Amino acid sequence: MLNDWLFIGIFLVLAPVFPALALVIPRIIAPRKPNPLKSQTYECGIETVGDTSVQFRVQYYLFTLVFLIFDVEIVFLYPWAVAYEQLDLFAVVAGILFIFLLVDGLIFAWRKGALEWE
Amino acid sequence: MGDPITAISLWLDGLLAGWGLAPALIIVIKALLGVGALATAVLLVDIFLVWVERKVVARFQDRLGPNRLGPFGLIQPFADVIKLLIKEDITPVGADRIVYNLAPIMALATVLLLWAVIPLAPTVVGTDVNVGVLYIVGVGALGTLGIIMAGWASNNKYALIGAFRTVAQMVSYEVPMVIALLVPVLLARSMGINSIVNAQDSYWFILVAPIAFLLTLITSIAELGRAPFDLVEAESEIVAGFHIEYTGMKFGLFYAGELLHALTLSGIVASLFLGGWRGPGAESFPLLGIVYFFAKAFFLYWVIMWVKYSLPRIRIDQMLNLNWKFLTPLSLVVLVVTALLDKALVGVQPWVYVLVLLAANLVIAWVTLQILRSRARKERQRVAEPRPIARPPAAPVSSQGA
Amino acid sequence: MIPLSYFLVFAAALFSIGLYGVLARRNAIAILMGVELMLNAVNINLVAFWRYITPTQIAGQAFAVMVFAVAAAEVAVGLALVISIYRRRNTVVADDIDLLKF
Amino acid sequence: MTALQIIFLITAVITLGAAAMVVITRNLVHAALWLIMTFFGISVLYVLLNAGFLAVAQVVIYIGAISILMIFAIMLTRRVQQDFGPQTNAAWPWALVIAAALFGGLIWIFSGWGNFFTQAPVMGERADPLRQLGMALVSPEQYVIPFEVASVMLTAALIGAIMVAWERK
Repeated sequence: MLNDWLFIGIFLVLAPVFPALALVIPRIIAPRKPNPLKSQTYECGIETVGDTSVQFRVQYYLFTLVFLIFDVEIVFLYPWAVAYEQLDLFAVVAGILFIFLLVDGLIFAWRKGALEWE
Repeated sequence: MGDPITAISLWLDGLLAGWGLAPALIIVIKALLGVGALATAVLLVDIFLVWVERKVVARFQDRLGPNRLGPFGLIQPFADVIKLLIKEDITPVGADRIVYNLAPIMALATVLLLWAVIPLAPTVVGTDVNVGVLYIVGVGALGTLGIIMAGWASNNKYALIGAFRTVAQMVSYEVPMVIALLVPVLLARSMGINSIVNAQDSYWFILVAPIAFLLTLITSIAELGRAPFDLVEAESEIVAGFHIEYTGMKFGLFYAGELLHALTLSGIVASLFLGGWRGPGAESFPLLGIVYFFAKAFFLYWVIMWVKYSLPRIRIDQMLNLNWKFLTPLSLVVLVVTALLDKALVGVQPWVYVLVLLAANLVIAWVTLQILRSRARKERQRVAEPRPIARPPAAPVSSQGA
Repeated sequence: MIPLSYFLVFAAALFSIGLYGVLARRNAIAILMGVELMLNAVNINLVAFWRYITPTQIAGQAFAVMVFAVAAAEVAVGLALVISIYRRRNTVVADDIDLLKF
Repeated sequence: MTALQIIFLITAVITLGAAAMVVITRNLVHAALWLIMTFFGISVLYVLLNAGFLAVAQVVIYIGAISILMIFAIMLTRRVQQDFGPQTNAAWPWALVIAAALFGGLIWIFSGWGNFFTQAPVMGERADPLRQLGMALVSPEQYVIPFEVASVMLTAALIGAIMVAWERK
């Protein structure tokens, strides 16, 4: 069981090495002549005005919120699907009921208009 | 002599044991070598993908594409890489240096990590960890994180807006994707990718779950942020999105990550629905499995490019409507129908099972198309109504922008 | 092999750090982060007890799953409250949010 | 010291360090990134505990959803982002004392317990915690009620959060 994860663990350690190498090489061979004008924030050629952290719409939060709830519920269904062979009718219905409760939330968000982008 | 990979593995076992190393250490060394070989091979394929991308887009646009450097321009991507390596890399003023440099590394590393669970051939499996499908979703979530880090650390309005749009799109489309991925898990009774491929020995899952296949493909394209879902890097609005401030190799890493991500997701979809490495003779000659796998993966990759260069970009409200009001309900319906039919059809002949599930999918598809048709009719009427051409703004614009 | 004590000490330390965050931070979002740390410490304990004491019953994992659900619900509602308060009172400092006092 | 112990100790030190940074650092976005690192370390610990499903669920739910929601909330309350002043309240020394006392007390209680240094029993080759979990969550003798209640609770949280966060103009 842990041997399965050993490969992923080594991958986890090695995977960032390749892109990091690709960032280190330009450090050595690429020219470096920074000046204040060059490192200005790019905005279609005009000078940038005001603060970077603009005010975002609350809609971004709402969509992520609906996503969070759905994500959590669906992740719980994965063990149910894996054990599907051994489940009796009651267990299957319990899973379907779980999905219907999920649909409830979706219908509410839809009716309420929280899924509209204005 | 059908299986050189196992032969090499056994030979390494013998060699290392001959040096007097402990068995646990041998496993670690073999895993290290495997990871190194796999990652190098994948990155070479990635460089090759640059050439494929440029060549295919040229053909779609009736051009020739790169054709000067080497046969068919095959050396061109290496020239590209060298050019990126010797470009000056500029850090914008006010950037958060550590996070700014970490973001492109994460963008490519997370895509590489996905290859740990993709089976290339019966014997060339990185690891068949028993939660493979969720592992893919989780690593994808780490990729989302890289984008938000890039957008925030650049200290640029457009980058931040682009990152927000990207993340909103990626997390939204993750919902139907996770539900659609549940269907092959349900059919195979396992989350391990190789177990799912093994479960497709008598029929590919695209036969019993064609709608889930299409849903996975569409949501994969959205996860990639490719056209028609490329509003996250709409040049006319926010220039390039989250990687606007990245230059040289840092931009190159984002680019390479995006190309490789497309192939990786194609490979995953091929494994889950098209039988992965399965094909005539793949069991006895594992190397054939690699050929079949990449043939299927590149076919799907080509489909993704076909879509990319054929469809116009959609608006953000259309993108979100498509996801929450069409793909998510459809995927839930497909999941419930598949689950119920699977339980009802216990003990029948495989061909009955396939036919019933295929018929059920066709019925769902037909009903969906009818609903879509009536919606489209209404939409055409709505758009055709006369509207005022231009109005002066009635009230001062509210402060809620972006 | 790792004895159970490692996990318990780790979880206790994580819980204490989370508690410090909850008690000491001013920002309501940072306080929620502290709560997340505490919930994670609890989860580690649940899974460790499952693995070391009752590996044949699945209770520990099942309750860890429930804690995931609780954490998700807590974050969703908590952050919604923070955003709502921010829009009305322009602050997310917990000490300033004392509406219930009067 | 076995290899597993070394892996555990490295992970634990990194995770606790990241957790400490979460409560210390002044920049809230950095705090969120440290929090993500903590979650990741905990997911590695789940792997060491043979709970692979919880490890990936941790990454999907905590890193993929909860952290992103937090980062969005931080960016939505933008005036807070520029607040780089002291991020602790006046009573922080007391908080430190209470946290340290709690840690000491917990260790003291644990150390008196007979099973404190127990080793993990061997998991059989045929043991399949994932399938067992899937059956337990929907079986009437076990956890079907908590499972459905969790679903109801999440739906309620969704409805409540939308009502609170969203106001039509």
